[in-house]
Amino acid sequence: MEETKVVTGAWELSTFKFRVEGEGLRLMLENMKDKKLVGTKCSKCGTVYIPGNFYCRKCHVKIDEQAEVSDHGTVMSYTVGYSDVRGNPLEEPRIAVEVKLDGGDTWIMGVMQECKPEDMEIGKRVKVKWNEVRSGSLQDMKAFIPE
Amino acid sequence: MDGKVAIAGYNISPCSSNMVTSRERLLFDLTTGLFEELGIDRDAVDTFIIATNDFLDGRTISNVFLDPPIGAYMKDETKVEMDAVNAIAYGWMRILTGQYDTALIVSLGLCGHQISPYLHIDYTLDATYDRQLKLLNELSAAALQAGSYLGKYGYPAELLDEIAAKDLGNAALDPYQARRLDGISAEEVGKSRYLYEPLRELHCYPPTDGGCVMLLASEDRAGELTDKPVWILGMGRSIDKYYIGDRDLAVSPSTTQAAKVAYDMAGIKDPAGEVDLAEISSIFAHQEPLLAEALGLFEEGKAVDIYSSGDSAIDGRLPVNPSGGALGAHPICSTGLIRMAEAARQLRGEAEGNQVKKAGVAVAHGQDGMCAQQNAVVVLGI
Amino acid sequence: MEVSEEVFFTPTVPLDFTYNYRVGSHIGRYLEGFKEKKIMGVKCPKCGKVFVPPRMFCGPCNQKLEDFVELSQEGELRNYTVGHVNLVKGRLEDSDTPYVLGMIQLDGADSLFLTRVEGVPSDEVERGTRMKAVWKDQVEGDCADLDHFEPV
Amino acid sequence: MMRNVGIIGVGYTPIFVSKRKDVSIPEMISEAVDAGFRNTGLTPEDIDAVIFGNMQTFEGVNLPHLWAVEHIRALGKPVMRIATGGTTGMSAFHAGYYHVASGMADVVMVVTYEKHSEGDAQVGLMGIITPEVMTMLQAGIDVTGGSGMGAIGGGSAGGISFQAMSYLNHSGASIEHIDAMAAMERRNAAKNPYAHLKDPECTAEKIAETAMVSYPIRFGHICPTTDGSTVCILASEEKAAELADKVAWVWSVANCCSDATTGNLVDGMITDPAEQRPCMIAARQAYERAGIEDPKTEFDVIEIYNGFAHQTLMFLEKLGVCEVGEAHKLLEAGELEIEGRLPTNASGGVVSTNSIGTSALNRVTEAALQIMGKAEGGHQVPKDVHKALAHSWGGLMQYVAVTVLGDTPPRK
Repeated sequence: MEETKVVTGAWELSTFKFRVEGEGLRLMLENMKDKKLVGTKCSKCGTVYIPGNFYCRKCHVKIDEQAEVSDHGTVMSYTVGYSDVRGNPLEEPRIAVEVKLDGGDTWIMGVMQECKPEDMEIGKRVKVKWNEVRSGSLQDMKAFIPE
Repeated sequence: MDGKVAIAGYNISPCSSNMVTSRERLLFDLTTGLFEELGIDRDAVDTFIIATNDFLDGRTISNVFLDPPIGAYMKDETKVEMDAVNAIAYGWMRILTGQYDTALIVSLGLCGHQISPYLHIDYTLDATYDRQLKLLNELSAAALQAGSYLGKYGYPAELLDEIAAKDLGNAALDPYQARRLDGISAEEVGKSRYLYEPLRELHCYPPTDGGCVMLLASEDRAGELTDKPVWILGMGRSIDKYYIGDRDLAVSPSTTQAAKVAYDMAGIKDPAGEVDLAEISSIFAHQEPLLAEALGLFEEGKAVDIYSSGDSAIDGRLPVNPSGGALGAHPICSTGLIRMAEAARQLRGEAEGNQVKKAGVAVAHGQDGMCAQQNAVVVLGI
Repeated sequence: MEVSEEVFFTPTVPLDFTYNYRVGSHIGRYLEGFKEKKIMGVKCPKCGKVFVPPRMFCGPCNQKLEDFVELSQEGELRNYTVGHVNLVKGRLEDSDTPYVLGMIQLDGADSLFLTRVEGVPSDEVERGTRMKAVWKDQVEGDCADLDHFEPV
Repeated sequence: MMRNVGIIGVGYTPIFVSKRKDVSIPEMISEAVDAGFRNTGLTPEDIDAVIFGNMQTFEGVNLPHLWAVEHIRALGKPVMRIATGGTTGMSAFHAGYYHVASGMADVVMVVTYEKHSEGDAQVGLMGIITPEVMTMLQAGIDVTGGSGMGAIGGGSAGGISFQAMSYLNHSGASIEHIDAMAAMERRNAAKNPYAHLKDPECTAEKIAETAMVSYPIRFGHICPTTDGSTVCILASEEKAAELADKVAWVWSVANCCSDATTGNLVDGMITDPAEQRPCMIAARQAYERAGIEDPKTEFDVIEIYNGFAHQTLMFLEKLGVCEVGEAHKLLEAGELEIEGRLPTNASGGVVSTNSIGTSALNRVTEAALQIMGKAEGGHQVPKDVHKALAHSWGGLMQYVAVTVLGDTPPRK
C-alpha cells in the first residue's frame, strides 16, 4: 500500500457562540453561597433535578417549582482514575463519584477526597465539603467526603 | 403505495438572525405548542425523527441532548442529518409500513447567532482538493451557478433583483420570516452590495436561527387528530455530481428526477397546469426559476416574462414562494420543512396575508449541498 | 420561544478541531504532476471524457478511472465570478479589491477547472477568453503550486 | 403494509486497521461498495436507494456522501444520511429496512464508514459535550483538577467507568470476568479477516496486565480506533428471490432512547448508565414484533456492540438472553465461545474493531453472515443458525438499537 500525501483541515469550533441553558445551574450557584443546594421539582412526576431544569426531561412539561436538597448523599457509582485517556499515568489515583443527594433524583459527578480507594463502595454515605470562601461558583463545592 | 399519510399539524418558529434561545428551549416550546394545539401529549407520538447537523450545532452527535425536550424520553428516536424534508420521507415510510401511526419530525438550525452558515458548506467540500484550494465556498459557488444560469438564456442580471423583490415582499407579510423589508423594490435590491457577482447581498439568504416541527399521521389517526389533514401525495429525492466543474449548473437534473418520481406517485401529468402553488428552498435568487424549471412549473427561457408579468406572485397564475421562501429565512436543516409547513398553511387556507386564491395541490422542495446538489420534492394536497 | 439572555451560559471553545487528510491515489497522482508543472486528468474508458481534478469513478458510466492523461495548460474561460468579499472562517469580510474566479475548460478536458484569474481587470473579464496556467516559481506538489490563470 | 425484507449481501473494506494511508475517505468507502457488488453480482442499476452513515466530526467532513456520491454509485438516486452516534450503522440499516418494508424501494444499499486516522477520536468524542464542559469552566470548575472531570474530557470513557462499576456491583461479576471477556473477543477477532485487534493466544491474564485507566476499566477492555467501511444490501422478498442464493431475513427492528447520561454539573443524570432501560424496552419491542417468545433459548448467535468489554456481559443480561448476574457464568462455562451454546461476538466485537460508523452495522452484517453460513476465516459458528440478535448502543449511553434476523422470511 502506497502512502499518500497528508493535507490538513479544521472544524472551526472557536467560531461558535453557544447558548447553554443556565436557569437551573444559576439557581444552584446563587444558593451555594449559603451552602444550600437548590434544584427544581416536576409537579407531575415529582422528579427533583439538581441542578434544576426548566422542563421535566421525563414528562415533557414545564417546571416552575424549586426544591432544596441535602448536601449529604449516597454514592451511586465511582471510579478510580490511574491514567488519562491516552495512557499517561496520573501522579496518584483519583476517585470520582456519582452521588445522589438526599431529596434529589439526579446523579451528579464530583471528586472524592479524604477516602482511600479501597474504602470506596457503592452505597457509601458522603457529604459535600464546602469551600470556606464561597462566591456562587462550582468551586464552592470542593469535593465529596465521607459522612 | 398503500395507505395515506397526512400532515396532522406543524409549528414553525418565528425566525430571526439572533434568536435568544437554546436548542432545548426552542424544541421544547415548538413541540409543546404543537401538542397543545392538537390536544395531545408525547404519548401520542410513536416515533421521533430529528433533522439536525453536527457541524451546525457545534457538537458530535447533535441530537444527543435533544430527546427529552421533544418528548422522546424512553421512546423511539432517530436522526436524519439533512434537510428535514428527508426526515419527512423517513417518517412517511415508517407510517406506510403500518408499524407506526404517528411520526414527529423535528428540525432546527441556529445558523444566525451560533455559527456562520457558510462554514457548513465549507466542511462539505472535498477535503483533499477544494478545501485546500480555498477558492470555493457557498457564495462563490452560488455566484458561478447564477452566472451559468443567466448566461444560458442571456438573462439580464436585473432578473435577480426582480426575483428577490418578489420574495422579500412576500416575506414581509409572513409572520415566520426573519428578513422583513417591507415594500422593497427591485431597484433597491439592485443597490445592495455585491458579494460575488452577479449575486448581491439581497439575492442571498440571510443567516438565520429557527426551527420547525411537524406531526405526520396515518389516515385513521389523522382523522382523530385534525379536521384539516394535508395529504402527502408524492415524494421524490435525488442527488447530482459533486464537482461543480462536472455539472451544468444552469440545470438541476436531480430536482427533475425527484419531481418526476413525486409527480408520478401523485398522478400529476402536467405540473404547470395541475400544481396550484410551490414552496421552493431557493436560498439564492437565481435558484427559484432554475428549480421551478426543474420542477416543471416554469417553461425554460421564460423567466423574465414570468417575473415581469407577476405570474409567480401571490395573486399570480402559479404562485411560487408566497411565503417569501428561503430569501426570508434559511435555518439550515429546517428550511425544507418550513416550506412544507408553509404549503400546508396555504392548503388549509390559513395563510392570511400570504394566502393564494386557489390552493388544492402544492409542491414543496428542500435542498442540501453546494449549488443544490441534493434535492427532495414533496407533493401535498387536501 | 425566546427568553432573556441572562438565562444562558455563553461559552466559547478556545480551539479548533484539526484533521489530517490522506489525499489518496488520484489527488495524490495529480499533485505528483504538479511537481513537474503538469496538469493531470483522468479519462473514462467508457464515455471517453477527461476529468480534472482526477477522481476514482465516473458515476454515470460506473467505471473505475485509472487512465491518467496530461492536459494542456491552456484553455477557455467558460464561466466566472467577481468576488467583492472574502470568507474568513465563515465571516464575510470586504475584499480590498475585487478579484476574479474563473471556470476554465482546459484543452482536452471535459470538466471545468476552478482557478483564480489575473491579468485582466475585473470589469473586463469575458467568457471565451483563451487562458493559460501560471505556476509558482517553486513547486512542491501542493494545490497552491498552480497559482492562477491569465489571458494567453 | 409491511413487506418482508432480506439482507442479500455484505461488503467490507479488505482490511480494518488503525491507519489507511493509501486512500482518501471516498476511495476507502468505494472498496466496501465494490465488495458489496462483487459479493452479490449486483450493479449500481440494481440499487434503488442508498443510506449513508458515519460520525462526521471524526473526520471533519460534513455530509460526506455529497463528496463521495460517485464513489458510492448514488448519482440520481435517493440518498438518506443517518447519524445517531454509536448506533449510526444500525440506525442506517433500519432506515434501509423501512425503505424496503414500506415499498418505496426494492433494493437498498446501506453504506457506512469511519476513517479515524484522519482525526482524533478522543477530541471527536469530546465534541459531544464541549459546550457543557466549557459551561462548567465558566461556572468556575477546575476541569483539570480531578479524574472525574478529566474522565468527562475523555468522552464516553469517563462515564463508562461509572457504568462498569455499577454493573459489577449489581451483577456479581468481577473485573477478572471483564478481562476474560475481552480476551475471548480478541481470540475470536483473530479468526475474522475483517477485525482489527487480533490475538489468537489472548488470555484474561494478558488483559489484566494492561494499564488501569479508570477502575474497573483497563486499556485491554477498550476498543481501538479503526479505519474501515461496511456495506449491506437489502432487498424485498421478490427481489431477494431473483438476486440472491442466501438471504438473512430481517424479523424485526426496534430502538429506544433515554436521557444523555453524563451526570455532569450542567445536567445531572436521571438514569443509571448500567440500568439500560432503553435496551430492555427496545429488546422487548423487537421480540414482540418478531414473535420471539423466549429470548433465552431462541437465538443461535448474538452480536453485541461493546465499545468496552464489560458491555458484552451487561447487554446480554439487559437483552434478556440470560438472567441478571448470569452472563459471567455463561462466559466461565464457555457458552459464549464460537463453539458454545450461545456464541456471542464471534466476530470479535467492537472491542476488537471500531470504525464507529460501521460498528453497529457490523453487528447486523456479522449476524447475517452467520445465518448465511458465510462468515470467513474460521469464525463461522459450527451449528445451524436460525435466529440471530444484533445490538448496538450510542450517544452518551442512552441510545439502543436492536435487530432480529432469521433464516426464513418472517411473514407469509
